[in-house]
Amino acid sequence: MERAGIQRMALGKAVNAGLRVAMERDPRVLLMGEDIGKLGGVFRVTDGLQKDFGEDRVLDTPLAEAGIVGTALGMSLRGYRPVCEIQFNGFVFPAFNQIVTQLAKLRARTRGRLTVPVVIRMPFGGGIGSVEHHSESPEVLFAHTAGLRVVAPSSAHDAYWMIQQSIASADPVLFLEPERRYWEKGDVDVDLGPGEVAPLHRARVLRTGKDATLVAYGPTVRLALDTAAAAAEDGTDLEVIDLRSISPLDVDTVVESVQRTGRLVVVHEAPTFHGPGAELAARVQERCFYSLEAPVQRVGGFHVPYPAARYEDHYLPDVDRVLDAVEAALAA
Amino acid sequence: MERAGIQRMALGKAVNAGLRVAMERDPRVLLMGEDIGKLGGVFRVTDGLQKDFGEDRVLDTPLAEAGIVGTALGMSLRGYRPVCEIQFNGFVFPAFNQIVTQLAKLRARTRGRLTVPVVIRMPFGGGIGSVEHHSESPEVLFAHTAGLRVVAPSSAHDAYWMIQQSIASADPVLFLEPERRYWEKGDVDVDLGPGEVAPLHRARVLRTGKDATLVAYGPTVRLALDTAAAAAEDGTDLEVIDLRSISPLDVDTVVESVQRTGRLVVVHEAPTFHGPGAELAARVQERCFYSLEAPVQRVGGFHVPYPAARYEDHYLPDVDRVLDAVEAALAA
Amino acid sequence: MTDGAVSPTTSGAPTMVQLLDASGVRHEHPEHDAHLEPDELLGLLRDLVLLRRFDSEAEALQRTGELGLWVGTRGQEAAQIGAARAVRPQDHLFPTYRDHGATLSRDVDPLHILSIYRGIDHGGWDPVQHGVHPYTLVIAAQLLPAVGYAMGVQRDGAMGTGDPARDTAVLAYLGDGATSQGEASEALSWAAVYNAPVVFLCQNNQWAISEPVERQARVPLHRRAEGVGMPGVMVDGNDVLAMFSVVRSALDRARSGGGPTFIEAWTYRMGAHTTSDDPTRYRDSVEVEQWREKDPIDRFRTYLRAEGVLDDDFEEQLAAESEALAERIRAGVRGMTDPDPVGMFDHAYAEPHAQVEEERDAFLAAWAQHEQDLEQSPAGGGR
Amino acid sequence: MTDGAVSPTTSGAPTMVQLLDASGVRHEHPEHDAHLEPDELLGLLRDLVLLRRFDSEAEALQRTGELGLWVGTRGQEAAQIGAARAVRPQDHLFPTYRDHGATLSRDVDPLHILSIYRGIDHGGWDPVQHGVHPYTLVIAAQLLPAVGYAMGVQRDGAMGTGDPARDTAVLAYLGDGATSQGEASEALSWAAVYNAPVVFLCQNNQWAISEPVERQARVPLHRRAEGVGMPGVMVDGNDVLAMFSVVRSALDRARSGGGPTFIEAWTYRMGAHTTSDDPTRYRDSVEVEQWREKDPIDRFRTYLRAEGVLDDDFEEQLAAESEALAERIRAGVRGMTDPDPVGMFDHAYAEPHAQVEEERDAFLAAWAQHEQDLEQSPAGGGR
Ligand SMILES: Cc1ncc(C[n+]2csc(CCOP(=O)(O)OP(=O)(O)O)c2C)c(N)n1
Ligand SMILES: Cc1ncc(C[n+]2csc(CCOP(=O)(O)OP(=O)(O)O)c2C)c(N)n1
Ligand SMILES: [Mg+2]
Ligand SMILES: [Mg+2]
Repeated sequence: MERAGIQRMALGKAVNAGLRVAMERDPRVLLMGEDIGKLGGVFRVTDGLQKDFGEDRVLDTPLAEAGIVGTALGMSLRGYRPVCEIQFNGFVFPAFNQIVTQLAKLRARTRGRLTVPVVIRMPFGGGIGSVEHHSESPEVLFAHTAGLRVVAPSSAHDAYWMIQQSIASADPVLFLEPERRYWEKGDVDVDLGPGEVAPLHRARVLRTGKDATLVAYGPTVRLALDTAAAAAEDGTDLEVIDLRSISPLDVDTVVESVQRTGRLVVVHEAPTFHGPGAELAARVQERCFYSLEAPVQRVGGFHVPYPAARYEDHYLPDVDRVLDAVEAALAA
Repeated sequence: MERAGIQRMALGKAVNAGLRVAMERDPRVLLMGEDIGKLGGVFRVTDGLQKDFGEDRVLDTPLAEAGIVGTALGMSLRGYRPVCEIQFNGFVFPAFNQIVTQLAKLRARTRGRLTVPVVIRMPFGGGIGSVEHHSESPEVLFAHTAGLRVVAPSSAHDAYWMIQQSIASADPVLFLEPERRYWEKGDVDVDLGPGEVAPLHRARVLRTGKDATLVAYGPTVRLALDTAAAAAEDGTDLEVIDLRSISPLDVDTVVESVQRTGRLVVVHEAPTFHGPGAELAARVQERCFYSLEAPVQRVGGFHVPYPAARYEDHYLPDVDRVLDAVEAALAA
Repeated sequence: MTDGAVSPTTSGAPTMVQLLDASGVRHEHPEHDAHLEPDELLGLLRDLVLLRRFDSEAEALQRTGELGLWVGTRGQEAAQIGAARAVRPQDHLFPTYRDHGATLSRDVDPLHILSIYRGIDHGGWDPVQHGVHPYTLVIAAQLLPAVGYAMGVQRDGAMGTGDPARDTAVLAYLGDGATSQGEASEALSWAAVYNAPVVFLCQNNQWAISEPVERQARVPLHRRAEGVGMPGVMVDGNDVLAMFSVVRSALDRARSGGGPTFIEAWTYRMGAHTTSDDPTRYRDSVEVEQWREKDPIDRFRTYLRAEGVLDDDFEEQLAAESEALAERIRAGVRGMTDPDPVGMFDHAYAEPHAQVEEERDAFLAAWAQHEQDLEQSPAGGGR
Repeated sequence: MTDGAVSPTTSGAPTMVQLLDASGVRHEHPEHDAHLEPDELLGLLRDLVLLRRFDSEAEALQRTGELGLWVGTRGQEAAQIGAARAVRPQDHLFPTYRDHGATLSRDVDPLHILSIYRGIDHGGWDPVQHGVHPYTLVIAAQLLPAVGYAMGVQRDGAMGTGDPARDTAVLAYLGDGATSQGEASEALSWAAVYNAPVVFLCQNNQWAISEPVERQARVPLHRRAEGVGMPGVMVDGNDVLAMFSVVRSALDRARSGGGPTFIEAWTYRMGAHTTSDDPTRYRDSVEVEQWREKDPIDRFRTYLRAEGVLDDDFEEQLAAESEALAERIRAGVRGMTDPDPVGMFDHAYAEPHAQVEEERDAFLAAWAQHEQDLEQSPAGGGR
């Protein structure tokens, strides 16, 4: 039976729709950021929201990321639920002190007496041919920081629901939007009831397979699916898991899969070195020591500053690189 | 034959002596930081240097970490070699933007035309019963950032030489000083010639053993040695490696050891989750897949903000926790 | 390379507001006044004296090893107490680690402050109930949250209504050193842009650890606020009456919707930066002696005696009260027990986090195992 | 909640320095003057016109897909060219991504600017040779390095010697939006504290993408500098003579050891923020039209014509030169080849880094393998 509530929309539009629902439902939800009002954000993710909710709820802020996060934190103490936009991933660092020393720690500092439900939205990843600082994947810096949650939708459906779940969370959440997927359309089931939406931090098996497990999140999920399709042509049957959350990590779902396939390849755009795939590799080798038939392979960015746009086809993981890793995993 | 140049000194004093040598040798070496002049730094690491080298070379700066790193970067462009002190590990975050977006990237940005030989010294780790923000181990945030080097001495000898090597490096270096080891004395061979000093990024085998390999750096090196001593009493023979560098990582030295022992335990104070041990685990499981007889074990901090001082005995890895991990590795 | 041009009388700076001079003589001021009843005046004295006693007792406890660290308030009592008296219950305070006068004024149990410096926790009070934020140790990091809180007040409509029980202001504390942090400037600038009901109280105690204020600025600190379009006021921070009056006007202005104010309270840190510090390495005892002449409590006592408000009876009562406070503190601190170790896992997150749960379980299991090992080991000494 | 109180004539602000009004009439100014010979004046016009042509050509190249992005300078030519003319060879510039007038003035090949926006590199010029730092895209992040550079100049003794070929200053560029960043405030404050030979040139082009300057400040931006004890000067940024004169005085002051200055150049961004932007979403065409009346090139032309300095011959020559520049740019950009991919590994570090070497080797091996696979595959199409 087809559901009535299926709507087809682009990922960016789905975030917008999710924000709108959250704002309609709860007057304490505010949006803060640079150029998010009249302009609707550089990616138009907040398009139309200031017009409909007013300048008091959609704040075009001064050009200062520490200010955005710091004042959002203060507003959350007064009962508001601010959703901050950082315009591009490379510009989150002026806010790093507020995020790491205040937002992440305030609850522990007060032994639970203060709650700071602030969401920080941020486009991440590359692939849009942009100038410096617009294509980075700094998620592990936040995932390593206790007190924060870090999630990344890969589809319009998840974007729609995960932004609402992030806003509903009592903890601060870094909400990473895969910028090169903003325009990718997908079906969003807007009619799900509370119990029907997947938990925010649960990984999702997108494709079952028996030969090896591919794990990805955000922008590399499509890449993992494309790789699985290419591998299928060669008769290799890959399982694809969308991690969806980098902190916490749903290791159980991955372990369950690896126990069946015996092989794991983790794919992300973030540099591999001390990157997010390392944690998964470390945990899986520990929990699947006897079922792993080959070492966990990682495919990610290189340990160099994100290069100029004309290099990025070579910098970013692509189907060939993932296939090479799959081959390595299968060869062992 | 005993060498003439062996001097016994505390680790903090060894940093001081190394700074002094570097400043004597090269008038372009400058020190910058809060309270490093008359006070000699809160840990007295720069004691006496302003008196001897003057206020133009040992700058008590305004209370602003972004300012310290940002202006140091600018001075390095003018040919100076600034060594910045961040007073405590938890206070590096206001400088994060300058470190990550400028210092780390300027060389790549200019395709090698600009060189920014800035050293950032910082006490790290806990165990001194201090208040909030004084006991953290944020090294992986820097190690994941391409363009930076990250090192940590564990002994007076290494402190003396590694600070000089860091200053001599053409790349920006995060120099992490294990704060609870500042007062630990050791023999420093100050008479080594250039070829006799171990390369800055080479790990060092401190104790050979055949049953398992323990890897540590900075403050946990002593812990690893203590654990090895305790294990020896039970007849377990542990190899201990001091990593010395977190970026780059000397994986070869660890792999060579694990190929012999078949077992690896990594010990650091930083939280384990997405922490520095993950990278080592990921690389070692890949390169030692057939020689590993047990999964790589990690012992580190927990994924909670560093707790108040009266918890830290329980928060920090201790001999018992490391022994548990060794047992787990041996049991498999 | 600096010219040390920082002083309250630098040209361009407004005159420092002073109602009570260093010898306790009362002066008139065209804009500021403090009409207080005798019992209110005595109340101020009481708070000043108790704060000083609290501080010296804490310092003593640190010396005997009961506290890991102490951050003293000596010399800054008038700045803190005068300001605190101007605050209303609905207001919210964002103090630094040194603002014990602020914290105590919100009926926070003194032991909740001391537990921080004993290493038990990071502050045991309820910030919502007491209207005072936890101490922020990262210099200036409390300021943007304070402005955000004030922007929340604004959105709540709890400003400019004319209802004294409803209109709310935020009091954000900072030191002279803190003015150098970029976040401090951002906070001032945001407060001005949004016209937020916040008052910045900068206690210029002349030193940031070993660095004199000339290291932070060439001109008086409050001019930084004027640079972003907010009034900057300089006040004698050792004059409790001037402090009360200046802070009250600024809070009133904020509550009424008039916008933020920056107050520079000219004062002095008489003691060490903390008990870990050794001020003899960087400052002159002559300077300290000069400031001792300006002691905030002595001058207020002199004034109250001269006015006939203060008598020996009150002093005796106050001495007894101080003694009782000291006793309570000593006993309380000595009686503090270490927290349950597993509590460190409890408040990192409000909602469950898989890795934290896993670590907590492993911790508990290892602990149970070690307890068992200990029991079984013949020597009882563990491994 | 803002009152839009930002304008060059806000009370308390100094009058805006203007030597040439919007209709090209020359005015006297008590402090500022610009005695320039006819060929110098014509040189200014040439730079203005070539910058505008460079900009419009680059914009056109972006529209045809040859550049990924373009950040335009239209409307800000006088601010950039006037300032550039005041710079000496030994000075060092720290521009933003929009300061092409600054960069070109340092004899940087225009193609080196365009290669950034084509995605070839982050700036191909040699910063040391040309005395101009690479473009900094993180708002305000170039300012503290600029101050540090100036502190280096100071330590080198290349300041206050009286030798015009030796005394050096730093010119640090920022936008109106950038003034909100904490790092910008820190930079101003450090410069003042250390008396560093740096001049801050803030081009207040009224907008930070979609946000008007009132979103950043309630009072004129240069007052922020006065707040830390540095002179703040407001100048008509569309008046090339005033810009030249004001920047020259400030640089002279810095070079002589007189300390830093903050200059607010009142100008306007006539085009979109970048070619990715759509200004019709947030601003009025009326405002744009009003500023068109103040065009910096038109007024200067009018003045030069009136003075008899400019004739048709020169205009023709200049038109030809513009055309040649445009042609060179078009051909140069179209002729740019993509960089060798392996080059991305080359400059992350000055010295070898084990993991980078390893990644580089693996990358090369994989690439060689794929080339081989491609050759061997019958269809030649790879996988
Ligand atoms: C961001 C940051 N950097 C450094 C420190 C270390 N530190 C603690 S107190 C202090 C001096 C603060 O001076 P001031 O703001 O004048 O306050 P005071 O202690 O005099 O009350 C410093 C540098 C810190 N706590 N936070
Ligand atoms: C730290 C940071 N935050 C956000 C951005 C995105 N951004 C690029 S330009 C810009 C506006 C800058 O305005 P202004 O300083 O006035 O300079 P203008 O572009 O007008 O020359 C913004 C917000 C950035 N580059 N850096
Ligand atoms: Mg102070
Ligand atoms: Mg602008």
